[in-house]
Amino acid sequence: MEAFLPVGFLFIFALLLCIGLFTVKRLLGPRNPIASKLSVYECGVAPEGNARAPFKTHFYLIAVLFLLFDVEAAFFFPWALVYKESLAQGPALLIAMLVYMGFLVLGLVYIFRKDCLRLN
Amino acid sequence: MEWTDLIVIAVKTAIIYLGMVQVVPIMLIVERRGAAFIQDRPGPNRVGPFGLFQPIADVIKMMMKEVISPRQVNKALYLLGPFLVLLPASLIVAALPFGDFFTLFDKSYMIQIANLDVGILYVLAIGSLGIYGILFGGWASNNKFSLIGAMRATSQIISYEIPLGLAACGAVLSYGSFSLREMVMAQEGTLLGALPHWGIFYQPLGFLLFFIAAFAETNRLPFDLPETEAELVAGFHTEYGPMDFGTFFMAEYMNMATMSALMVSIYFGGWHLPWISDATLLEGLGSRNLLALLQVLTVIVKISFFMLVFVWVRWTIPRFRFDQLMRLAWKNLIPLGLINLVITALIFYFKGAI
Amino acid sequence: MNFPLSMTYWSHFVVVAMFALGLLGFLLRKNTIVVLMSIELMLNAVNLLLIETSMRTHTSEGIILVVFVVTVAAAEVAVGLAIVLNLYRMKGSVNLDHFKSLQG
Amino acid sequence: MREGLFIAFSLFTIAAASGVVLSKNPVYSAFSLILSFFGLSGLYLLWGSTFMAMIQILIYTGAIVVLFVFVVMLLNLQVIRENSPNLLFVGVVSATVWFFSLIILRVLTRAIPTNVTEIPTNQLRTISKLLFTRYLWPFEVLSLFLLVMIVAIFAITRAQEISHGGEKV
Repeated sequence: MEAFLPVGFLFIFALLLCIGLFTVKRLLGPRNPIASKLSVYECGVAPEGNARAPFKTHFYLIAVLFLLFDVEAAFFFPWALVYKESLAQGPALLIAMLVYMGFLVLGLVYIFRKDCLRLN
Repeated sequence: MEWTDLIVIAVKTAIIYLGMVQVVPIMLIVERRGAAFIQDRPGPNRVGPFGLFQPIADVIKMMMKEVISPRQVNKALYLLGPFLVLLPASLIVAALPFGDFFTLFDKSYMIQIANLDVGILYVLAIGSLGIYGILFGGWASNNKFSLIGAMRATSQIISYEIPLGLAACGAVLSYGSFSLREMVMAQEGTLLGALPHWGIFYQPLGFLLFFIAAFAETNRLPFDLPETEAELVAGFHTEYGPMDFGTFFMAEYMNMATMSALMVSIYFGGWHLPWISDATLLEGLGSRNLLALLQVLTVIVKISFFMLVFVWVRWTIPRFRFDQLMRLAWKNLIPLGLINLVITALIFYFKGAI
Repeated sequence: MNFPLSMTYWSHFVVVAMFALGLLGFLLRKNTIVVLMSIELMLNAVNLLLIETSMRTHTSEGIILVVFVVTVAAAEVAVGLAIVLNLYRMKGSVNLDHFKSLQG
Repeated sequence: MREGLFIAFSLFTIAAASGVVLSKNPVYSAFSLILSFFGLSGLYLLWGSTFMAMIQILIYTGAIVVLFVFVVMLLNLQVIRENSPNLLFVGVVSATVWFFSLIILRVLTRAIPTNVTEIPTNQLRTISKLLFTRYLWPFEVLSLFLLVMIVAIFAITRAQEISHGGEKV
């Protein structure tokens, strides 16, 4: 845990940089706002509708798949860490991971067969 | 830990961090001149000799331009957005190794901000936080282009995070450690008498995956879908002013630099010169600190090479379409990542059996 | 590296306070998405307790349990939010007041 | 130093957690959730569990909250008017009873913490080995569970698609 102490220093420096950038923006940039400058930018055309409107859920499917695969991929890391050391005790870890990966591949195949991401 | 140690560590952290920030002005001129070279035109050459002072002019211009924050935005998150991208990009620097040791007042300090035992997990975890700045910034702008750009950027980055993780996992498998420092240390000397003992010869497929995913993670062409200027104006930073744009820009270049440094540490031997071991070098040079300097120079040269590749690819390859991008990630890269893992595991198993 | 006793003691206050906040949010809020977030808060309070106990008593069971809890939480959120999206399609709202058609 | 950091992270976590509950706008709730998970991972670090701190950021902050933010932004609702809280009486009473009963219990049993010794150094490898030896069976079931979840989620979204006349999602 002591190893993370310099990360704290780095965080402070990064924060200082951010504050510096913010103050530079505040102090140096001129401001003379007029109504059309402050309106929504839609290529010079008058904005149509509100940006706060619901839209299609395609992105949700990508995020769900990412979540589930990220969780599965996160479990590869502890496995990869001890795999080489465990080889002396036989192929138990290899088989364990092949079974685990088998389910993962089944999930992928399901996604492709049902064309859930509309890739085709 | 004594207070002198703390001061040395703080100064070391500041120097390494400032060094990484210097990437931004250097890349400003390199990218513009590189683009000009590839497109066979002179490029910026008026400010200073060969246009070398161009970055200074660019930065001054950015600072002196008018600050506009439109009326419809959600103020707090709108102002926070760029910094939420810059902070994670800065924090990743902590885990990157730039050299072995240097000695000061008869004590040795490593040329790395923090030697974390969870190094590569730390990099992936902090790297995944970068999307929040884009998401919240894009949402707070309250503009349709911004929101769609933010959604696209996030979908792209999270989709390519999985191949990145799988490629990194292959590297963990062959080094047996999470620590980037230990990974670099394992790459000393020669392999089979002729090749440098580098990770790329153990994980060629893993490197390819990592390389492609690195481009997507940094939103660089051919994967700059978030800001397709023909479709989405400027993507998630449509409503942002000059300095905020500069902050996003800075984060992008720092991400490029950290990705390059990661590739160097995992696949290209980090601070090691090819074929030569550190002990031989130390004998030749005679001084620990000279060796440290040489190691830092080696890392910088290797990182610069990858930065040049980033520029080269950007001005050479055209942009993907969104569905092509998704298909590449889910249909090609993720299965390839799994295959890479299985092959690596099988090779270790059979090598162990013989 | 020793654990100060006071830290163990006060850490339990943090756990209880966080769980209470989660409970409060779960029962008071009407936005279904925020209700799901409150469930996450409660899960995390328990995770903190498990990790603290496990690190203090030198056992790994607590941490392994947390690993499983995190996975199940991920799946729970994924399915929960899919259901919320569906409800939104049907009722045009995520307000809990509008989901009373099963009430007797 | 350690105690100071502990107090800072605890207060930060609790403040962020109350932000989740109290914010009117779900986007701010999600943002507070990120902050509170960050504070929690700091607490895990203080306890010495670097691995769990990283998993917390990688999975919770980096993936689960993304899902929340995505849904909030996709639905992009105007802020719901929550004039009256949902279950005001039950909520306040149960949360208060829960909080004070446990706090009183904890104060009464103050003497309990024991075994205050060194943290094992190689915790990463210990956990990894346990996960693939003693807890191998639950681990494999976990992957089957995630597979079922993938199928379930697509069944849910597909059912909705069919009920809407095969509308392209």
